[in-house]
Amino acid sequence: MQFGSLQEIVDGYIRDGQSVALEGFTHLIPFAAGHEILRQKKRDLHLIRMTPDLIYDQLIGAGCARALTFSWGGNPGVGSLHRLRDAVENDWPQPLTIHEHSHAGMAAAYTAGAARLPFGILRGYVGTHLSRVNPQIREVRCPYTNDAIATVPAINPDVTVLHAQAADRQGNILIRGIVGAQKEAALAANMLLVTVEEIVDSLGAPMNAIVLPHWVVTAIAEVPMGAYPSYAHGYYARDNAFYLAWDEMSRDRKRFTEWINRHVLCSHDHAEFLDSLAEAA
Amino acid sequence: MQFGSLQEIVDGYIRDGQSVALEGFTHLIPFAAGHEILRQKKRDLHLIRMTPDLIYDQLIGAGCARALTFSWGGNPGVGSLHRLRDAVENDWPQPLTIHEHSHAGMAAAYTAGAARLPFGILRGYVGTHLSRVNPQIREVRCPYTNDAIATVPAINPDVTVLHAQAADRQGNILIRGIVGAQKEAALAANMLLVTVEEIVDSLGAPMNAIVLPHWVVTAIAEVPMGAYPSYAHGYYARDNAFYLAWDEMSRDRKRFTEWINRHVLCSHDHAEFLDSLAEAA
Amino acid sequence: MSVDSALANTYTPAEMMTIAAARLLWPGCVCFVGIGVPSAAANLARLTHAPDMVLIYESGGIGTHPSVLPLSIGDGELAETATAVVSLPEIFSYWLQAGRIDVGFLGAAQIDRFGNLNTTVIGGYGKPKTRLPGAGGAPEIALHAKQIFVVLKQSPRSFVAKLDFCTSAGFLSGHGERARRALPGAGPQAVITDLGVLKPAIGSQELTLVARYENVSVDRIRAATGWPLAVANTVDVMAVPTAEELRVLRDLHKRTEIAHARDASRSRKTPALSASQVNA
Amino acid sequence: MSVDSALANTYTPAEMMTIAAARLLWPGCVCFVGIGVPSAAANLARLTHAPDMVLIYESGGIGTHPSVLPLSIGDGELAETATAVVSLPEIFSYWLQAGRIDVGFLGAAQIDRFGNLNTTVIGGYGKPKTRLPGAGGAPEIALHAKQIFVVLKQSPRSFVAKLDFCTSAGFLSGHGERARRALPGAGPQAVITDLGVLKPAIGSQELTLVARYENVSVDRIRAATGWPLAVANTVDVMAVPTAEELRVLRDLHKRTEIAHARDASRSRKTPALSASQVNA
Repeated sequence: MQFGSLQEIVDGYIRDGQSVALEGFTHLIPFAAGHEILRQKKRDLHLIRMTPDLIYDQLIGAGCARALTFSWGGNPGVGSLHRLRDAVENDWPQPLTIHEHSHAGMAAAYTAGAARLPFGILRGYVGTHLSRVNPQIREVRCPYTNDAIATVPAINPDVTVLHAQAADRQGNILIRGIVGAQKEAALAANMLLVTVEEIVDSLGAPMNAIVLPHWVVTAIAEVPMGAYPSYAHGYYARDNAFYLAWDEMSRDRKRFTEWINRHVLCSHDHAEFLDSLAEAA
Repeated sequence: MQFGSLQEIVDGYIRDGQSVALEGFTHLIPFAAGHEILRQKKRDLHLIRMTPDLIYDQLIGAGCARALTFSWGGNPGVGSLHRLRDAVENDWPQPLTIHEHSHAGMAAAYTAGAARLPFGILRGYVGTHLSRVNPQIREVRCPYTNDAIATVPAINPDVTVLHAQAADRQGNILIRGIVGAQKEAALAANMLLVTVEEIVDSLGAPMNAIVLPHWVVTAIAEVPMGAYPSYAHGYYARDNAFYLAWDEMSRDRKRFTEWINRHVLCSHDHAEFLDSLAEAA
Repeated sequence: MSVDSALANTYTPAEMMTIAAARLLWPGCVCFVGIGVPSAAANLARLTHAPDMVLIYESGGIGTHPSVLPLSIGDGELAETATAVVSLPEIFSYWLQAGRIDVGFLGAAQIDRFGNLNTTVIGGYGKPKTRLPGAGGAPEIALHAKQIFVVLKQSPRSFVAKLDFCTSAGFLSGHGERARRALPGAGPQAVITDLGVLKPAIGSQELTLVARYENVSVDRIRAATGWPLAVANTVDVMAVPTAEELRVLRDLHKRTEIAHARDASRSRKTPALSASQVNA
Repeated sequence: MSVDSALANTYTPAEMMTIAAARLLWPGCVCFVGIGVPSAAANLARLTHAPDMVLIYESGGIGTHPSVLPLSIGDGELAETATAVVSLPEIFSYWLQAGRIDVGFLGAAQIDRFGNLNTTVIGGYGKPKTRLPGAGGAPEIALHAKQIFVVLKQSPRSFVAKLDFCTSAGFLSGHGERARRALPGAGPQAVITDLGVLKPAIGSQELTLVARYENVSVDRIRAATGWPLAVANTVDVMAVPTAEELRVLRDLHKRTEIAHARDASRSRKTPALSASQVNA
């Protein structure tokens, strides 16, 4: 486990062509880390996430991704992701291969990944067309009842990136609030990068809290507001207006590209990104 | 969900012949509930638990059980369970059918039970004789890698009995500390009975605490010290001396039977049981 | 005319749809809720006739009591007011798949006459005309919830003879196929639109118009349906919203707007502040 | 003779066994610990040369720092001093099966020459002479931990030519069978007894005596083994316990006795008290 700047840890551990999961279920979405990946112009990534939202829309629109494994690709509470749509519908800026699941299927795949089983099982996908378009959705027979049970292959990302509330000085990570499949995605990965709101002397975690011990963490960067415009429970609220504005902003390729240039690429880091938004407001 | 006395809820929900899991992994073992089952002379129970300890030794020695599903049957930190041994080795007081697993296998079986899957999968049992003596341990082939993966049938007890720290007045249950497979055993069961140290106005549970909501609970009884001689984190410590003394006490059939008569059967409830132990001390 | 009845006469089709959905919920029912109309309907029911309903959001909140509607499925309000907050894998395995959900709410871009739903693509999958967000929790909600209520606006574009893609199973091809294939839940037992309510016919499971809203004709509903709509022998006219229903629903929406506006202004001010000072 | 060397000359075989096991652990290693000698050895290592070791107990404590030894695998001390306390299903799936354990400690009633272990029965399974507690976590610890250290007293009754029952796989029939069958971990890399240390031979994986303790002859060790014991060309004599090792180990045991006696007296007094007043 090492501490570093976000720039250092993205540069040090994320390579072109890798499978990368920036997990987060509405809460604690690692926006700052996604922007740093975008700034460092990583290419040919296989992005993985149950709910690719705005940060994946940005990475896809900026040409960082060759593939996407997901189960719901929208702007939560708002509507479509226009850059994701443009990639799938029109191959812009480049073709995007999609591997599509349901939430239950992806949860089973991450769980299998964390447990290092080669597959997960669920009663799922019955009567749907998803298994027609995703050949990875298969089935086994129950050795006791002979029931057909759906299977999904384990997901084991090369790198998982999380945002969390806090790390202590040893590098133990505390996550609280809505946790989605973050723990499973973290433990399924070969490398785990974490941005945190703050590094503290003691996590003060309740006994059965969700803590990732330092020895499963690859690297940590302190990035205050690192989930903005998503939120960090106990630190700041979700900027719902940003999500609404994105719907408008992202419809047009030119406006999208200008926004990325102005706010992400021309910012040196997340603090400058936040400043540039404040100036524009 | 109903509140009742321990006597009422054991009488109301536990029937001869049922499969019953009194779960607890060293911590929060439902001793009081086990004693009430013993007092009510339930018979032909199929007892289920990863770590049958003293309370199962007592139930088996008193003739309540026809079968036992388990993965480690000892007196933790001390040695053997002499009543369990006597039942297996000598059919005393009656034959006991055993269904034997490893902890990992039983954890997978409870997890499948809680998820209402017909079986659980694990990389386990490889190279051991357990699958020779437990025909329920089988295997499936991974549909992706063709690896052989062990399977266990789901465990779904008729009744699971837990002891927990607290319930609120709605019947929501808080468990904290070492939790073993209690949550899985609770959610795998058809009925869930819970004894608690106290009923409180508010659980004051941290956000990601282990809380079983009232609508999955069948019945609750307030039984202070209900885990004694096991412990309840935040309430009282484990009485290790009792566990040591049990090793001696339980070796002899006559001494065992006298102890059960004097302390359990002649006590009207758990408070009287505790008093009778205090008098004997 | 009293103030209350004046209020009741001004309701919108969207309000009527929400209220019609809320009326189908009952005290104590365990409801798996999505964002939008389902969330509004479930909370309206909880704040009126079914105060002890259990709301479960797929983001992990079990027994949530939000005072405002979440804008996203993972709003902090849902965690703060929940009996328990669990992981997403747990929600889908120990709670949904385990058969603990009485009612699952689903929306869709397309529905067919047997209640099968499409939220994946319009056009072909490989090169779609419109790529929609996709499945999310819907396939397994449709499979495991004891029953499903579908909420969507009725039009020939959404009520189609043939789905472009089947994301979630309703009654499949009807005539008992769902039961024959042993899907655990009973499937869509009501489709609540902005015009009326459809229910599956006994035997065929074909969606059949059983109720219309005030001032909406059966012909108008037929015209908004992309197949020859089955109509029950008697079509009820659903009671208009009560003053209390409208008041509670509008209060809920108003509280929601105020809260989200406040959060947004607070959130955008915070970059300059120390993070731990805010909202801790 | 100094006080320290006098101390070192008074050690018991059990102390030597614990210390020999502790010496095999290294800074930072992640160790899956059971009750008894393994727990004492792991904590001794943590309190001496390997302060940043990670101790995991199957009851759910990850990164525990107990100040006294647990009497049971689920003592409260393990939860109170852990980095995280997780469920037992999680310990076995996300942590052990996932290959995150460097060293798993196991004891046994019987061991054979290839390090296979029996903790299930002496005699036949159906009608055993002695029913032992059973498998517990051992089969999967033996399978998944990157390596296994076995700790048990050496006698012809425990070191047997043929196990009555195989509870946990060592090298199976040796000669590469474990590798051919692709068991994930490397199996038993050391067997630490009260007489010396055995390690698997390259090629055959037969357990081979590589070290003996001071004042214990190779012949005595042969006599304590129920098969013709393989002996390395050179058998080291393990260094006697250092004064620090003995001091730390004895302090640990003394603290443990005091704590458990205190807990017991407190626990037996509590029935008369209100539960929530105690230890809250």
